[in-house]
Amino acid sequence: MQVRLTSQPFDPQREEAAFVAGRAQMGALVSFVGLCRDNNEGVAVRQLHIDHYAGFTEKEIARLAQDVAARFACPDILVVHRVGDIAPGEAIVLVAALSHHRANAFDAVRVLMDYLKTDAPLWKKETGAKGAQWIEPRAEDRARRAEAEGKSP
Amino acid sequence: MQVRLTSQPFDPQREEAAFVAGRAQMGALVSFVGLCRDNNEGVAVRQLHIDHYAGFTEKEIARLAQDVAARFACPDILVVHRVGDIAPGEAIVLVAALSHHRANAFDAVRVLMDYLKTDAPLWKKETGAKGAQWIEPRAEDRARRAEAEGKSP
Amino acid sequence: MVKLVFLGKLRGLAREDAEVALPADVGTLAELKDWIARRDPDLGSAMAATQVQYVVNQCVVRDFSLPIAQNDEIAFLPPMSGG
Amino acid sequence: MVKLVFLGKLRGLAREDAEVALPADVGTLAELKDWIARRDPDLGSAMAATQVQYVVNQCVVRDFSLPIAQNDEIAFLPPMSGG
Repeated sequence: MQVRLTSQPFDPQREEAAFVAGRAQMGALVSFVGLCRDNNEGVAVRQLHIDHYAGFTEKEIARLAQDVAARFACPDILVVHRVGDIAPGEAIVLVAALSHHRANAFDAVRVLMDYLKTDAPLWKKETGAKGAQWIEPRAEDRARRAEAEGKSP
Repeated sequence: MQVRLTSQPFDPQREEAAFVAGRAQMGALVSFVGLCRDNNEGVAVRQLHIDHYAGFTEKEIARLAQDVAARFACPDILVVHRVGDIAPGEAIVLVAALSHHRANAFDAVRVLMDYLKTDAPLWKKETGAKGAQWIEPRAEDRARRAEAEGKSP
Repeated sequence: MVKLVFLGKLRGLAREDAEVALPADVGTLAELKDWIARRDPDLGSAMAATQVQYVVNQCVVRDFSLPIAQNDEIAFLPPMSGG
Repeated sequence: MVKLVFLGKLRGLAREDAEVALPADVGTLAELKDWIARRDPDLGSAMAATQVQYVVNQCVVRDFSLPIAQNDEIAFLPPMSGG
């Protein structure tokens, strides 16, 4: 399991390639990439800023990943997450999982993303035409998180 | 929607990067890569061969992808599938989907993979220590396919 | 002349894919199937032992009384193993 | 001395993260919270208006009667917006 925060732009496909290198015998690779959009519900976004709590954020994300890895018998998980200032078009997050069984890899990536959306100690601020605004978690994400909690492997 | 069969090795991460280029405003990219293992339930695999019916196979895969795109409101789907001789470690299939909503992209990739496993006009032959053997679809894949059929978006 | 295409495990059992001239009494898919089994017993028994899908001019066909036309491409698909 | 860390929207309202010397009568988390609100009313009302999680030395703490020790790092986390 690898968890990394970075304040620099990263290339999600390059990260994925490095993650899978030499482990093709796993058979199944699932990945999710979240990208910084240039708008949020029609309002232009110039910049995204993600605040984090150094040390604690990494530890909490690793705990969530470990949880998911155990639950779906899928120990090979990679998380790369941007923090700091992010421009539209850049990758915000990459979650990837390798498994012998594609169902486990799909479940692991999907549920870990659900967790990250609600439980990762990260705080988003969007700067657009109307100025800067801190984002609160969406009811939709909370609901999905609650559902994920009940999902069996 | 893009569907491509290739008899040459391909780099799934490079394909993904090209697929997402200029479309980061979609926000969510989900991908699945199926890799040629060096063994099947413990028996060494030296080579995989995938037979296809030129023209028909592409058309059928495109039909399955279109189906999934409509069902999950996720028109941006990429399928790249190897045919011919494949060595262990090489990518067999890439399915990727871009969407504004990650749930739709996850569903689209997962269900399309379920379809491909049972309904794509492809025939696999494994060559290992015990010689060559044509592979029949697994009961597990048929069951998953039946389940996917009933899954609502 | 019609073109016959055998896929998967049938491909190895069949003669080369080729344009073949059918005898005058082979006018439907059912008759074609019987003719293949007579001409090529190994292929015939392999086809009898599995579920074969018939694809004529790239369309799946379930009605074996379908008449065969000149230049048809007729494919024989054993169960697919998927991607 | 203790270190105070404010995250997200609280960070902008707080003074710089810094080592602060607490008065002798600030000995628990509850007392610290009140002291911050007296010292910095804007930050105090922002904290009162939202659900703040307290993290002491990188562990989530729910008991506000917890005594504060020298060199503790105490963080104030508004609702997370996720990745």
